[in-house]
Amino acid sequence: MSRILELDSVTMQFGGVVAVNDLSMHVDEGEIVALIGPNGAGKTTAFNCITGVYEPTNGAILYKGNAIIQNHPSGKMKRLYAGLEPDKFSSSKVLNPTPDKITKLGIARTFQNIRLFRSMTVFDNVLTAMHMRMNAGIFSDVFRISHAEEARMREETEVLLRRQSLWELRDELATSLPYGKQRRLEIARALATKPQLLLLDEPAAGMNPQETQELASFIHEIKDEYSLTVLMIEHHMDLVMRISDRIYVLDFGSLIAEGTPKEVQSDQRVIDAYLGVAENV
Amino acid sequence: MVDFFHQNLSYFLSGISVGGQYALIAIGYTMVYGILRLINFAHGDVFMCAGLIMVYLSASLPFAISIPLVIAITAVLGFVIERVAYRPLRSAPRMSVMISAIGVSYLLQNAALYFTGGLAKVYPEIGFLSRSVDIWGATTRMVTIVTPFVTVALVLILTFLIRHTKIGMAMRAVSRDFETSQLMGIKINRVISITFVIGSLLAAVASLLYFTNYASVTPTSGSMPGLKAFVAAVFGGIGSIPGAVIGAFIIGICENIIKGGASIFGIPGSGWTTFSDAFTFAFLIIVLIVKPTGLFGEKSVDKV
Amino acid sequence: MRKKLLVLAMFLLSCAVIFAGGSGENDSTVVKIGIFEPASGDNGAGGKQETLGIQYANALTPTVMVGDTEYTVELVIADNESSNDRAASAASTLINAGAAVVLGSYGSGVSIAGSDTFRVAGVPVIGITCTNPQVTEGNSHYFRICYLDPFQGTVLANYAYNTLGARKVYCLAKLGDDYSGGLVNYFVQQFESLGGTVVSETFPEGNSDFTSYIANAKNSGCEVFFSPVSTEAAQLIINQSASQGLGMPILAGDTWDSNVILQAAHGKDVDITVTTFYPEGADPEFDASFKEWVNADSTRLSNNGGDDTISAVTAMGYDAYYFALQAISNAGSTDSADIMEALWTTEIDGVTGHIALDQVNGDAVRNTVYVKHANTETGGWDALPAVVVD
Amino acid sequence: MDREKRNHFIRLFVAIAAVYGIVLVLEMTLRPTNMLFTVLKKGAIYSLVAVSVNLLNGFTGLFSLGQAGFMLVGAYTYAILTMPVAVKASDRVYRYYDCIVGFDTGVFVGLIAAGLAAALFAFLIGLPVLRLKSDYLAIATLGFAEIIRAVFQWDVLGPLTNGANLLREFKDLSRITFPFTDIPVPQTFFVFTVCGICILLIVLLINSSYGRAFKAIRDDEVAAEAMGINLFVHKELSFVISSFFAGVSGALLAMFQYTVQAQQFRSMLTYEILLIVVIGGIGSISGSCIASFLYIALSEWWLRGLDMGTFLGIHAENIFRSGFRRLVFSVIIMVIVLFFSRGLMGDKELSWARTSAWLRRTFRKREAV
Repeated sequence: MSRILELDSVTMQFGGVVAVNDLSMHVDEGEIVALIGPNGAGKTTAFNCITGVYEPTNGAILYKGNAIIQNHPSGKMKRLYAGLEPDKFSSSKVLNPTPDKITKLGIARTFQNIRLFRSMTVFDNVLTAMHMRMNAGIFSDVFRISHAEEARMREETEVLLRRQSLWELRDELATSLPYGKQRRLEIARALATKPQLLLLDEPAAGMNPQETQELASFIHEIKDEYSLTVLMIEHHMDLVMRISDRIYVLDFGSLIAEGTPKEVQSDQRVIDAYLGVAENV
Repeated sequence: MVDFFHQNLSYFLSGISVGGQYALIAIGYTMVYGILRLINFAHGDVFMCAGLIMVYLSASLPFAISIPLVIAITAVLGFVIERVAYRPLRSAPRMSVMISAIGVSYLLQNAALYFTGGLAKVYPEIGFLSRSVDIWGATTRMVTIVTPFVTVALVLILTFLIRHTKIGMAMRAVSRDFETSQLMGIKINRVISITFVIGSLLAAVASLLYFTNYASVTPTSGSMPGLKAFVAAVFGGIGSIPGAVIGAFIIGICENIIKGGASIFGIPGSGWTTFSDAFTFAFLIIVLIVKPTGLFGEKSVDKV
Repeated sequence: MRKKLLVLAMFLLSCAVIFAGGSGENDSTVVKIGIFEPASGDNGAGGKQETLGIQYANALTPTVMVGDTEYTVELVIADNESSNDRAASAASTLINAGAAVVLGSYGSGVSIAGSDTFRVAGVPVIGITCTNPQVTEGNSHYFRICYLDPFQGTVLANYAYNTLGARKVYCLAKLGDDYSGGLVNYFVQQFESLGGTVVSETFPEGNSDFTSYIANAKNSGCEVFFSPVSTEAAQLIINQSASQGLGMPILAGDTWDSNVILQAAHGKDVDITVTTFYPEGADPEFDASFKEWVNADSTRLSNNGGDDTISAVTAMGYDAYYFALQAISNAGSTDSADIMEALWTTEIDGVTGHIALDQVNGDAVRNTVYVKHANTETGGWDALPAVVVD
Repeated sequence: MDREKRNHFIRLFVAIAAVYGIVLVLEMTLRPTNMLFTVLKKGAIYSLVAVSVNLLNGFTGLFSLGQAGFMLVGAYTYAILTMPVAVKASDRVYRYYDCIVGFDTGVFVGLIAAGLAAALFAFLIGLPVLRLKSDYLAIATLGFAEIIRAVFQWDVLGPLTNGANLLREFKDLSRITFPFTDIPVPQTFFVFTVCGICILLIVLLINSSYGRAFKAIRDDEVAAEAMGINLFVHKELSFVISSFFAGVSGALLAMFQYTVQAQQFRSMLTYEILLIVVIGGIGSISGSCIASFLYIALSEWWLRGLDMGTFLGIHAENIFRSGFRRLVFSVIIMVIVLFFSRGLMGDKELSWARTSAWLRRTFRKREAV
């Protein structure tokens, strides 16, 4: 098993607030890894750092062993969080790709607060995600020289939608779907970019127990079918415990525990910091 | 240095004076934007209307009555515009509201065009303000001297209002977070109306000063000062009152220095003055690109 | 529902307008004369005064004999808004209304901009006070009854150099305005050839702060301030130069011969000299009866700027109307092409002098420029000796 | 499904052919000075620029206010390129045409060059500006349009742009002939053809994969980016393409007016076009077209009487005087903006099915009454 994703001392600071503090973690190929923690622990911020939405204050992110995001410990804000080993970042280059470049590498994501393309149908939502891998320039596209490419994309979209049992709803407006279907569509849309690593941000939020049940098997299915690695943020503890291979626990931006579901469940710090808090809420 | 300043005093004087007038208009833009996130394109035309109203009123009334009346009518005009053209679109997309603002601007200009018959109206001379004075060798009008003081005084009063009164607090809350302050029981509509009234009041004062200086009012008189004031507001960081004021003074002075470019710096050629308006925008674009939030604007982080 | 109402309203409106426009057009004894003048914008004041002259002439002589038939003259007015981009559509309005011949416009820029629309339609135009050579140059449908800028510019430059004794002049034109730009250009040519120097600047559209330009003129040591701009800007310049103590004579061209200028200068410390087409008092009979006509109606009075001063452009408008009538009766037809043909040889004796056209561009042959000085105490014009160039 | 699609295309084709046929017939039969042609020509030109604005504002969600600037670039490029060498070289007094461009081109080269020049300007302006968000983008583009205008009026560029003065005697609409002949091209038909082709290209673009990417950016920038759509590249593409067509329409406007001057391309022109887009419905191509014809017809033709003393047969010189037309017109616009804020068409397109359904509904209601 090889490392597909690695975070090395990633720190993200907004003004005076440290959202993610010196986070180091890794995901191996073929795993399902969960990132848990109470609200505001910095999980989504970590996702945003990985996908290039935010530029981390410090640290590096490696994909398949290559640095994709890396901040050299120089500059005002960055020096503060250079950590104990500033030599670790030997390269003087600052890598900061835009989110689309990260997606092109093979990392796709969904969003906590569903972000579908509002004005488009279910079909077009997925079709649009195929645009990235389209093999045609704008001229051949506009003049319909590349209609074979367009046909291929439509075909693949159809396959994907049938597989997600959304085909019957293809002409509906995406935002008119029920909540669970919207989540599903978002996953289908992410899959359309042909990712190797899928980041799911609270996929089960707002679902009832039965839907959650279905989601668990669904994640397993797509993982096998598309040979994916999955990193997810989730609050539903039974879902997390059931499907994930390993778990990272964040609290106040810092990593407090990691390990298999069993190990984490029995970790006293997690129970104190996370489960304890969660119960009080 | 002193010599240089002395020689070109008249440019600085008119720069400061026009800057003060822009500042008063700019406050109206910046406050409305701060609260509604709306570029109120009609604000410059409200300013122009104030000028026209003064022309018509002063024909039959003494200044002691007509000046307060002009200020009051302009405030009402601002209130009515918000009520009629912006409030119904509160939940509409932002572009619609902006278009509505453009529409109001168009309407005010055309109404002015119709009622004035398309001719420039001569602004009345307000005795004291119109008098010529000599300062250190430069002849100018009293209003030039008075403007910066009036501006600073009004800004101080306004800042006090916003800091220390209940309605000022409400304004700050609304500009910080529209929805939450609504939930907290602030009467949004009242706050917005008051913002428009204050903006129009200041525009009316600005029009008194501006038109006393330039003496004629046309239907399009408001568009250039309006645009410049708006640029000043953006430059200073839209939503920030001190920012708008400082931005306005900088733009006013720079503009006049450019107009005097040939004489001040001894650079020949008539091309300079062509750019006195374009310069304002070039300046703005540079600011936007280097520091998109302006001098004093607050940075906002998109929530993902 | 709303949308349906909207569509219905649009439909009704369009039908109504189309039918209303279609009716009452073909009265066989009516000849239409188009008035292509600004009624708003920079040159609105001047355009209105010029239109008044035409309307006055029309009130005096509402008919014309074509062959043996008496035709009624109907005036069609379109406002070109002093704006070059509105000129074309105002011109098409006139053409669409069936104007056989068009008079106008005040301001050279709009005349040039509208010219091609008239050319394509084959309608002759008589320029009244558009002085830029470009208006008539190289075309056969645009005529003109006033003198040209090279002539006026030369006279002004001579006046500044010889009479005022200036050696350095400050010139201010409006950016992109053919009239002021052109006149300044000819002025500069002549003034420099006389041995003087100039400082030349332009101000952009919508500018109302002239204080810096005035300061420039003072600082550069100029002795005369030459700014043949529109009356709109002129008011501002007069006002601001009075309050800033300009301290030098202001010189301008024919646009400034307007009561707007007199009103602005009244009681102020300014020294204004202008050149013009017609001095009030040159034809007392015309003056008296025109004043009576203007005073009879409040709209006319306000269109004339609020008093009964006679602007040169009014007299020119008056002459232009008779010139057009003469051409129509010479042509013996109300057809545009015939009138265009006849215009080349038309001559009249108008209140502004004898008008005949040269055979090159169809410009009037004029050799007299009248000079006026603003009397800031009485608020009237003082006539200075006219300049006659042979 | 396929048959339905084919029928749809056939109907569309027939409708468009009919429009062109009618234009051609009208042009053969009516007097060429008829106001109708002014409206049709100007309406078509405004349609093109409105559609190009719609591509940017309506489909890509970029709030740009720079269209007037790009029209100016197009108009000037066209005028300078197509002005005959003889005119450029002619020795005219008062700085008319001492043009440094020593050649002239045909109409089509001129039109395409106009578009390309505008696109080039857009490309350069887009580099810094497109990183800005919503209102700031609007202001910056507005500013750039003003700067372009000032540059074109600059004295120093006089030999190229004729300073701030009018440009004329280039190949305007009255001077176009069929290639290799002296037969003049019917003017309105020519404008319709050029605008039609351009709008067709935009429609093709909008319905392509790139068009979907544009819409995705409009709907949700973050999600679009997460789906691998490079925001900057696509925004720049949309901006450049939109400006290309703005440039072409600027050139057409110059041809239509016979003369062109930088002064005309003020921000008011951009506002006017934006109003048309909103009246037609943001995101609706057919809406933009319909709205621009209505807009031009109202302002240039139907309401003219309000300025000239007589309207709908009512004669009242004191009310219907100069300026009243524009007053009434702006009131109409306010009413539309306030009460029909989604515009005539919303974001829907005009289609056979929708029209016939609408007609059926209307008639049924009438029968019921």
